[in-house]
Parts: sequence; C-alpha cells; structure tokens
Amino acid sequence: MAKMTMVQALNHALHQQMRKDDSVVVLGEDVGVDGGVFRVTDGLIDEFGKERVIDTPLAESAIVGTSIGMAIYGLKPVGEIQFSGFSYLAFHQLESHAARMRWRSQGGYHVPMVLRMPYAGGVRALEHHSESREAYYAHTPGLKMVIPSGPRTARALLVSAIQDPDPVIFFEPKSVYRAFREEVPEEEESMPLGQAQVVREGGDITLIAYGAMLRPTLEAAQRLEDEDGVQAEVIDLLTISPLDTDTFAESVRKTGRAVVVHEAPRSFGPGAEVVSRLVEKSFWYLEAPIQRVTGFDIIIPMFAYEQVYLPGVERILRGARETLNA
Amino acid sequence: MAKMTMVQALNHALHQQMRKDDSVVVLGEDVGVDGGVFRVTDGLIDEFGKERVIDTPLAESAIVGTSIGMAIYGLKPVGEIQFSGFSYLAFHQLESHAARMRWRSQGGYHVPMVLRMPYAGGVRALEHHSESREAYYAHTPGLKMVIPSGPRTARALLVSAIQDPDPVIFFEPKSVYRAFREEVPEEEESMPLGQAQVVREGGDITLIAYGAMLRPTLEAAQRLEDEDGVQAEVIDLLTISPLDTDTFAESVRKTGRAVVVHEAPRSFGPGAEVVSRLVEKSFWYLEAPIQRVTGFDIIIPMFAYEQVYLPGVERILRGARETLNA
Amino acid sequence: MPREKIDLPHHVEYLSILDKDGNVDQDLEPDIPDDQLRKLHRYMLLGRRFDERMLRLQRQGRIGTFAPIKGQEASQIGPVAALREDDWMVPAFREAGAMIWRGQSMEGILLLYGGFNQAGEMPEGINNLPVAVPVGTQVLHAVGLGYGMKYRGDDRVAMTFFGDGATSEGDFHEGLNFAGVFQTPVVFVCQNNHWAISIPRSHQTRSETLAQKALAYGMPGIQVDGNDILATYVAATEAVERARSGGGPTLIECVTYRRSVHTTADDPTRYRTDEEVAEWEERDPITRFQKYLKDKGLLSDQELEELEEEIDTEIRDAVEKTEKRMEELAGEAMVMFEHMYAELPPYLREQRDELARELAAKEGSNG
Amino acid sequence: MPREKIDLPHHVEYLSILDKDGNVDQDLEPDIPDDQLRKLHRYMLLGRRFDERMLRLQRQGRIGTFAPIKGQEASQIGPVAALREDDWMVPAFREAGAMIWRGQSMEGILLLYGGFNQAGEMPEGINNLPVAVPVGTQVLHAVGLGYGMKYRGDDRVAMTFFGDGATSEGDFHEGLNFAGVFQTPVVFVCQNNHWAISIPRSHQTRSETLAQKALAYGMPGIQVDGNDILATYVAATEAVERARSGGGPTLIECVTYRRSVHTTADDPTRYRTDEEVAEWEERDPITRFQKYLKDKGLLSDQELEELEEEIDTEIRDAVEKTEKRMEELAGEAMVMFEHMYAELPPYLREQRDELARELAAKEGSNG
Ligand SMILES: Cc1ncc(C[n+]2csc(CCOP(=O)(O)OP(=O)(O)O)c2C)c(N)n1
Ligand SMILES: Cc1ncc(C[n+]2csc(CCOP(=O)(O)OP(=O)(O)O)c2C)c(N)n1
Ligand SMILES: [Mg+2]
Ligand SMILES: [Mg+2]
Repeated sequence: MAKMTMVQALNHALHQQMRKDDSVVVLGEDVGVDGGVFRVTDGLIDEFGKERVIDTPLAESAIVGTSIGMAIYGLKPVGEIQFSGFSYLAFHQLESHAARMRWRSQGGYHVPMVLRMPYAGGVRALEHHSESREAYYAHTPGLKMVIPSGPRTARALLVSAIQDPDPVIFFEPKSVYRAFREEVPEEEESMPLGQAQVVREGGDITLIAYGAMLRPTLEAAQRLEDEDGVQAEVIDLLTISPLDTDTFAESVRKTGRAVVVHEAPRSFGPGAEVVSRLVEKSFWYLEAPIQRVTGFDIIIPMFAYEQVYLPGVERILRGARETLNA
Repeated sequence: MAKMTMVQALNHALHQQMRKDDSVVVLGEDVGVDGGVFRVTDGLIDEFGKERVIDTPLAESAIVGTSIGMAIYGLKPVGEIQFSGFSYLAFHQLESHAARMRWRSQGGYHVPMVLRMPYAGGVRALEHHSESREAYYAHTPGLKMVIPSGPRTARALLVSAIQDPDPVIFFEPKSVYRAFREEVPEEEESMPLGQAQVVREGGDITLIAYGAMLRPTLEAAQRLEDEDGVQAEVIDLLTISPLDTDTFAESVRKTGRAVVVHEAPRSFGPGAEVVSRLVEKSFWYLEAPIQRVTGFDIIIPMFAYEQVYLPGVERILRGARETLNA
Repeated sequence: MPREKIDLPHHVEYLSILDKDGNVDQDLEPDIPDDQLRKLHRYMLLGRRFDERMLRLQRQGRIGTFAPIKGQEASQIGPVAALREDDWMVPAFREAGAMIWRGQSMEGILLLYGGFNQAGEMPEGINNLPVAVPVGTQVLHAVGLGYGMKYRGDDRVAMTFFGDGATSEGDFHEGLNFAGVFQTPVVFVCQNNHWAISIPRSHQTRSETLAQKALAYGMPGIQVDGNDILATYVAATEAVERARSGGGPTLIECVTYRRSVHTTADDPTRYRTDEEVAEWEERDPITRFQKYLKDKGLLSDQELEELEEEIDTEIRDAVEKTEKRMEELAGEAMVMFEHMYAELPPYLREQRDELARELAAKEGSNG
Repeated sequence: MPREKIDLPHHVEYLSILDKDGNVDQDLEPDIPDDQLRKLHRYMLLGRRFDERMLRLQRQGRIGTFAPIKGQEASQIGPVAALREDDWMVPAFREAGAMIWRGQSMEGILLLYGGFNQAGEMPEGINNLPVAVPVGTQVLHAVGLGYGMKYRGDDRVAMTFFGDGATSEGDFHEGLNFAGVFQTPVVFVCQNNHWAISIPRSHQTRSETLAQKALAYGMPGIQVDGNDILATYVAATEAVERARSGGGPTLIECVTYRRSVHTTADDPTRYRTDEEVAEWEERDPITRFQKYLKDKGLLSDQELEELEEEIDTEIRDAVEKTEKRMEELAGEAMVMFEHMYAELPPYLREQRDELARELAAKEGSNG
C-alpha cells in the first residue's frame, strides 16, 4: 500500500495494465514524451516505447476515430482528450461509431476503448478547461460514463474501464488530481462499473454526489451531524451511466429525502435523471421534494468567479436543510 | 389562409423572411439547386440567388462555423444540417462558439443564427437518420432548442427563431413534414420562443409532449376521454430550452398527475428535466409518480422495428392509465 | 534570402490503361491471370445487375433507401481486387460491389436496406467493416486498423472508400494526416463520381484534382480513370504493395460517375442534365472491359449470355431467400436490445422487459 | 492513355528578405514609410516586454495561465500591419502582439488572464474576435466573416491566426476548403512555431511545409521566414491585396519558434533541448529588425533606450490599472449571468436570484 494522489493512482493503473496486457496502448496529445499535461501518463513512454504510448497530432476526432479502428483490430486503446471541453470535436466519432459498432455489427466487432479526460472546475484555468458535461455522454446509448472521486476509486475504475469490452468515457475531476492522497494497494484492484457506493451511512437524508463534489458533500454531511444532529447518507455514484438506481433508490426509501449534487449545469443535467428515477422507484417514500444543488445553467465563469459558481459546502448544506425542513 | 404541410409552411416562412430582410441567408448541403433533400428550401435559390441560398461543400462543422462568422458580421444565417444525426460533426462549433460568443464578448458580438435539421424517426430511413437527441442541445447553456409539432407552429416558431438574436437549434420532426396540413395565414405570424401551449384542456391528468409525439398524445387523450371518461390536459412544449416550466407546473398543480412523452432515449433525456421541475415546483400536488413514456435507452433500431421502438398511442395510454391508477 | 519556388518531393500522377473504347495501352497493360480477369468482369456485372434489381425492389417498396453503384463498378472492384483476404476493407455506403467481392452476401445487403438490425452480422472471417453512413467518418477507422496491423507486425493493409464529397469533411483530413505521420498501411480510395447528391465536384473543392490533396499529407496521390478497371487495379496494387512493405499510405482518386440516383430518395433531374449522364454512359466500365476481354479471347457472346443468366439466378435466389428471412425476422423486434453492450445493464433489462410485456399484451389482444 | 504527371497551376514559394543578421535583400526590400517601420519595431518590442511582464505576473500568482509570444513577434505583427482598421482579425490564443497592434488594450489582455468575464469586452470599433481556445476552430469564423464581406460588397479582408498544431484539426481543412470554394477574402496565417506543446512540427504532419497544404484547396500558399518582419509584412500585404481585390484566399506559413513555455503550465525541458532554443535566439526577430533600422538610420541606441523606458511605463501603468480594476471587479460575481442571451429567460432569472440571495446571506453573515 502506498499513499497516492489521483494522478499517481491513475498512472499506476496504466503502468500495471500495460505490463499485463500488450494490447493496451495509450494515445493522445502530449501523452508520450511530455507525460500528459497533468502527468497522468508520465513515464509510460520510457517503459513501453512510442509505438504503445502514442503522441498524436492535434486532432481529437482522429484520436477517437483511430482508437475505434485499433479497438476493432483487437487493441485496447486508452485515449486521452486533453480537456473534456475539447471532446466535442470528437463527438460524432463517439456517438456515431464508438457507441454503435457492437450494435451495428450485431456483436461481430466491439470497441474496448477508454477515453480519459480531465473535467470540471476549480483549477483556475482558461475558458473550456472547466466544464462538466457528463450528461452528453450519459445520454448516449452504447457508451458508459464513469467519474471517480478519489485516488483509490480512480485506479480501480480505470482498471475496470480498460478491461471492459465496451467504450468507456472516463472523466477525471482535475481539482482532485493532486488534492489529497489515499492508500492504494500495489496489487491490481478493480471495481465494477455501474455500481454506486454508500460512503457514509445515515437515516435522515440522502446526499448523492460524484467526482469533485463528493468531498464537499461529505463535509456538508459532517456539518449536518455536528450542527443539526442530522444523519446524512452519502452516495458516490462513480458510474453515471449505467446509473446504479438501486443504491440510491433504496437509500431514499429509508431516508425519504434526497439532494443530488453536481457541478454540471442543472437543466437536463445528470441530477434530473437521478430525480426521475427516484420518482419512479421511491415516490411513495418521498417526504420532501428532491433538491438539485448544481452548477447554474450558464457557462462556467472565468476563474475569478468559478468558486462562486461551483457548488460548495455551504450551498449543499442549504439544499439539505431546505429539504429537511420541507 | 392556405392549407399547408409542415414542409410548405417552413418554406413559406423562409421565403417571407428572406424577402423582408436581406441579412437572412440560407446555407447547407443541397439547400440550393436541389431545394433541400426534403424540399424545405425549395425555390429559394430561384428567387434569392446562390449568394443567399448557399450550396456548401459537405462539411457540417464548416456550415456552423462559417454561420457563426456570418452572424457576427451582421447576417442572419439559417443553416441546415441534412439530418440531426450529422449535427455532431459540428457539436464543438455549437457548444464552444455559437453558444458562447455573446457571453465571451460580453455582449459585443452575438450570433443570430438558426440551425435547422430534420430529426426523429418514422420515415423508414437509414441509420443515423432517425435519432432524437434534443437533450444534447437543451443541456448546452447559450443555445435555444425549439421543436414544432405541426405546420402552423413550425412556421411561427421558425419566424421567431430567425428574428431571435441568439442561436437557435431548430429540430423538425420529419415524420410530420408531410403527414397533414393546417391552415397557415399568409401574413407573418410568430410565436414567442420559450412558451409552451396547452393544446387540450382537462383536469384529471397532464400529458406533456412535443414534436411528432404530440399527435399520438392527443389521440391518447381522446381515447382516455372516450374509453375511460378521463379528461387529459395536453401540453405541447414547443421550446425545449428555455423550458416553459410554468405552463406544465401549473397544469399539474391542477391535475396532480403527469406523463411526459418523447422519442428520445429515456435516461438523461428531456423528460427527466420535466420530471425534476415538476418535483421542484409542484411536488405537494403530485398524487402519483410522474411517468416517462419515451424511447428506450438503445440505438433506435433499423426501420423494420422502428414503429415498435417509437412511443405510440398504446404506450402513451398505458402510461397514462398506470399514472391514473397509481 | 530569396523568393523561390519550393520543390515538393511528391507529385501527382494520372493513370489510364484502357481507353473508353476498350483499347489497351500495351506499355501499361498489367499482367493479370485470365481467371482473375474473368472474375473482375463477373463481379462488375454482378454488381451492376444486383444494383438494378435493388432499384426495382425499392421502387416496389420491398426495401428502403439505398445508394446505387451504377457506373462505379470499376472504381470499387479494381481496388478491392488488389487486397488479400486477410486485409481489411472499410466502406462508405456505396460499395455494394466491393462488399460482394470481399465476401459479403447479397442477402446481407438486402437485409440491411430492408431495415433489419440483423443485417449487421458479418459472415465469419470477412474483414470488412459495416457500412458507414456519416460521410468521411470511416476513414479514421481504417487508419486505426492500419495502426493495429503495424503494431502487431502483421503484413496487412486497410483499404477505405469514400466519395468526392467526403474529402470536404474534417475526418478525411485528420485521417490522411494521421496515416502520413504514423505511416500506417492504408490505401485511401476516393470514388470521385462527380456528385455529392446535388453538389458537383467542381463546387466541392477548388483543387484541380482530389489526388493532389495527398501532397498536404506528404503521401503519394494518383488520379486514375475510375471507369478503367485495369487502371484502378494497377494503381491499387501499387499502393497496396507499398503499404504492405512499410512504404506508407497512398491516396487514389478514381474518376468515375454516378449514373443513377444518389439514393432512391433523390431526383437528379433537379440538378444535372441528361446529356451529362449520357456522356458517361459512353464511358461505361463494363462494356469497355468486355471489349478488352473479347479482344483477348476471354469472353464470347455466348459466354456472356450464360454469365448473365447465372448472375440472374444468383440474384433471384438471394432476393427470395432474403424475403423469406425478412418475414421470419419481422416479429423479432426484441432484437433491438441486443448487442448494445457485452452485457445488458439492469436499467436496459428493465426496459427490455417493459417492451416484452407490451408486445405480449398486444399479441394477447390480437389473438 | 498515359501515365503522366499532373501539372498544378499553383506552386509554393519561400520568402525571406532580412537575413538572420539583419542584412536586407535589396531586390526584395519593400518600400515601407519610416513611420510605419518605427511602428512595427515599437509593437514588436512592446509585445516582447509585455510578454515578459505577464510571465512574471503569472509566476507571482497575480494572473493565471497564458501563452507567451516570445520569438513570434514578427510572425504576428507583420501580418496584421497589412490590414486596414476596418478589416477583421481572428486570433487563436497566442497573438497578444497582434491584438495590441489591432487596438486591444493591455488591460483587457491582463484582465482576461486574470480570469475575469469582463475581459471579453472589445474596445469600441475594433474588429477583432475574442481569443479562441479550441485549437483551429476559429478559422471557420474568419471564413464566415469573409463571406459576409463578400455578400455585402465590402472591400474588407478577414485574417486569422493559428499554429502549426492547428493544421491537423478538421476545422482547418474545412475552413480552407470553404474559403477556396467561395473565394472569400480571407488570409490564413499559420504561425509555425515548431511546437504544439510537446509535439514537434515534424510529427504534426508529414508534409514538408505547411504552406503546401494550400494546394489541397486550390489556393496559393507561401512559406516565409516568420522571424523576418519584412517578409511577413510583404507576404501578408500581397495576400491582403489579392483578397481585397477579389482574388480569393491565401495560406501563409510563418516559420518561427516559440522560445518560451507553451503556457505557464508547461515545462518545455521535458521535450526539447536548450540548444534548439539557443539556436533560435540567434534568429531573434527584434534584434534583426533593429539592425536593419539602425542601418537605415531609423534607430539610435538612445532612441532605443527611450523607447524601452516609454514601453516600460506604459506596461507598468496598464498593470497598475488592471490590478485596481481586478480588485473592483472581484466582488462582481453576479456578472456571470450576464450576456448569456439577449434576454435572460425565466429559469435563469430564478437561478440568478438564487445566487444573489446566497451571496447576500454570506455578506450578511460576514458583516
Ligand atoms: C456527415 C454526413 N453529412 C451528410 C450526410 C448526407 N449525405 C449522404 S451521402 C451525401 C453525399 C455524399 O457524397 P460523396 O462523398 O461524393 O459520396 P457519393 O454519395 O457520391 O458516393 C450526403 C450529403 C451524411 N450521410 N453524412
Ligand atoms: C481542440 C483543442 N485541443 C487541445 C487543446 C489543448 N492545447 C492548447 S494549445 C495546444 C497546442 C497548440 O499548438 P499550435 O497550434 O502549434 O499553437 P501554439 O500553441 O504553438 O501557438 C493544445 C494541444 C486545445 N486548446 N484545443
Ligand atoms: Mg460523390
Ligand atoms: Mg505551434
């Protein structure tokens, strides 16, 4: 066991999977010699060479489109898009091909690729470097959409994503990259995709979060206990699609109250799906309207104001208290 | 007043707006000489010439990207994407520029463009020609997302979209294109964007639909009356974003029950937002879980099975009855 | 400190071997075994006849929209004839001829245009990707396949097809650029059939040829008479050999003509003249090749008649088989939930069950 | 029925006028008025000094990430100097020099990199688009502006900048192709600074020059010494004049070098050698031009010293003013809801009020 940041944990997963399986290749802009702009792919090129750790020209659609071809040929490409805000240049390759090849060929071909990308705010970056638009991918049949919340889940989920036979969009919350360390075992560890985790138990209210929002949500839960004597259950979704309905629906059947937290814009965002599934699965248990504590439906501001935009402990607390008092 | 199909009504709107305002230009693949593959732009090139009715090379990103430049220069481009399933090739231009120019320039520049495209199923077409992914655009801050349901709303909304100072994504339900005719006045008629319509009044349940789903929904409402003696209120959303919450929230405060209907995949789809806003605005009035009667979370099948995939009168009826009996 | 012209190492060539009357340029005539020549002819003819039949089926409402190949037979069969079976072929949507040469069945193609999910199944051992509808996007998949081949040290080649219109798409550009940089074994075959629906080639791009676009990627480009199967075959063979031996990618522009509708939803009289079409009828790739074969003593009128009959029967069988299959499959709508993922996630199992109950109820109420 | 080389009407040129020691090729020397020569020098120097200051500000945490221009001054100021005020300029993200020449303020640029929405405001009457971060995507906007100019019959030109890396993106391709087809008055300026973050030019594409990519679009392409402001100015002036007079678009490749970090988040020692950087220091565009001006008697050591001081003061003032402005703006987070649409829709008004209440509450609890 070693204490690792999320960057180190991801790097560890890549090293380990590449050692184990020579069909795993890494590609993207600056992933090789430079080791990735966040250093997630650091050192890979030294160990595995430039045929396996591929510095590509600057073209997102090509990164995804060639990954699809490689994957059909039997490789397991792990592509990187430098920031999720640039993944839209490859959107058609994801929607129209990665997500459809298995279906289109009726199982004849499949696309075991992972597309990693840093997403979300909090690092004082330029425009397009702070967006959270996981809903685009979650709404796309044929894709899986995964977002870890810390070093350990990041490592374990990346391992599962690489081993998954279908295309996985893997969002990495960049504000968590180096924010804290966790114990990460040396041996390979994976976690099933499509499974949420109850990370804090409680019977009074359910707080549902993922990615960088997990930590402020946990902090809010602690403050609810300390300041209000309220026991909040906190659920880390981990996979946005396929969404693990059972875990949160069950929790809300117990608590009767729920708040869903994300950085993404509220309207047509991931929270809406969580709310809808709760209405479908746990309606008769609801004691209050489910709250969405989310980003606003605007472009995330330039960094001088991003902390005001991002949901933080206070906003989550307020949402929870309103729900508790409703 | 003349009886027009949706294609004729849209064509009429384009003729009229182009006559009125020489900043309106039309561009896209095959929109000129060919008059558009569905003939929506038929005859425009004869009247307005090829500088204003622009047959472009085959490149969606360029259609959108050059429209942005034209719009900034003071034109009002009405672009056409031949099928909504090909709009993803331009997704980055829409998300990263069309939606952001006003904001980025703090009001200095704006992008009064319309991007029209046929969407949705029901016409026995090839792969990628039948999708409903309005949620992608509705979730994108800075865009408006409009979907008419018949000839008259199509004409009036297209007029408003062209006159709107901001970028509007305009989805045309292709199965409605020639399905029926409506009286359309000769004089210019517009309808405010962002406003839903109550198209049938009733006090027992609210059915919320849009686009091609409006007609089967109305038929289901009639059958509810005939067969169950139930009065269904039917709301035509017309604009998906900005979503007119008030109209449906108020209706549900009256009826206590709601079903939302769309062809798009269910998960993370437009219905989820409707459900969430109802939870936020009308929770205490809800007498049953809100149902989503929608496309499944799969790729819309090839046309031999598309009618099984698409929500039809029966499925809507079943959803409504379950909601009524819940 | 000059102002000077830059010399480029690559240049662009034009190749034609059989003229429009079927006379051969003896200096350039390739040495192709007789059997192979007969096979080329057979598949061109089959492609033509199958196309005609599909058009009738479509007009009768028995299949949906499809993209006819008439006039382009040499542009697609010449190139794939240069491939080995274990090479890969990545089509657009107008390559029925190439697909059949490469081992796909007419039944499969009919089923596809009949609107059945099940058409996606590729016969065992056939290295073809399925039809790609979004124009130009498939080019990148060929580059990825090529990367895989190179990575694995397999001496294979990926060949991809696309139209003149496709060269305007960003993915065409990104694909050729990647192939150039990584020197992947890919042959890019552009079927320049002069039209992209209603947009003429001259309006698609201002470059004089499409072949010269290769210069932008530091790769060789060649323009060939796409109605001359000897030329398309020779150009492709050179490109395939270069790719296979590590020499990198090539762009081939086959200059041909779409003589039929764009798809069956299209009305070409809106945008082009009958004279233009008639002009290209005179350059028919099949008649021309038949003249060549006849001159070589490889085809007699009687042989041709027999071949036509054989093909006719083959097509009739395929149509019959497919129509039977379509009937069988008509009730199997539940297949739409298959092959979405290796394993259906819980929410999709629920939706599948939802639909199954709905269909069962309908069945019940009908029965 | 030949196999022959195709002659292309366009060819690709290379242009250089001042050599690296500042000696001029007299045959090619343009006739530029003295004032204009001084102005070119002033803005290059200002660009350099402002860049240096921004780097320090960033290191001190007073602004965020930005992209330095050091070494590329001639590549961007030469081209914009060929524009008229009413022409349009469409930058990428590494054109601070060009932006200032075109009338944007240093305050605005500092505010942008300070992370303030309000930086987006363009000074009245300046026809520049804002910085475009997604690589290559802005190229299309210039083509659209050009279309508008042509449509309106305005004798204007749109000039867009992008890097060597940007030439790999699909939008570069689609943009040049549209410009070729519609013959829009656009000048495409590629600042080939040899690196796209860690990817060297040689790995970005296999084409020998970037200028030759023009051939794919049937437009003229020219490669110039991008550290020679006379060459960049001359090439741009020719291209601008051609565009303005209806002669269509041009691709200009300015061969230069990014001597600093890619952005302040980058560590170039990971991917390139100090020697390479040192080599390019010797080809500095400013020193070279100073030599030329001195030879022409347009710049003395004393004048240079005075100019440096003047610039220093200007920059200091701009920094001071901006820092004051930043303090003022720090509390104005509500601006984030502005300019999303011409009119804020109801749900956004609600969200704005939500945030306003939150901020008021915080204010209250702090106060
Ligand atoms: C990305 C995309 N845009 C638009 C279409 C609609 N469409 C289908 S075929 C076609 C023209 C294709 O022209 P070309 O590439 O020359 O191929 P051809 O049809 O001539 O074989 C168009 C516009 C599409 N299928 N994909
Ligand atoms: C579409 C897109 N992909 C990736 C990035 C991240 N990125 C920013 S600049 C850059 C390199 C750009 O290289 P080049 O075009 O040569 O311009 P330069 O930075 O050298 O001025 C990259 C990869 C981006 N901004 N946009
Ligand atoms: Mg074509
Ligand atoms: Mg560069």
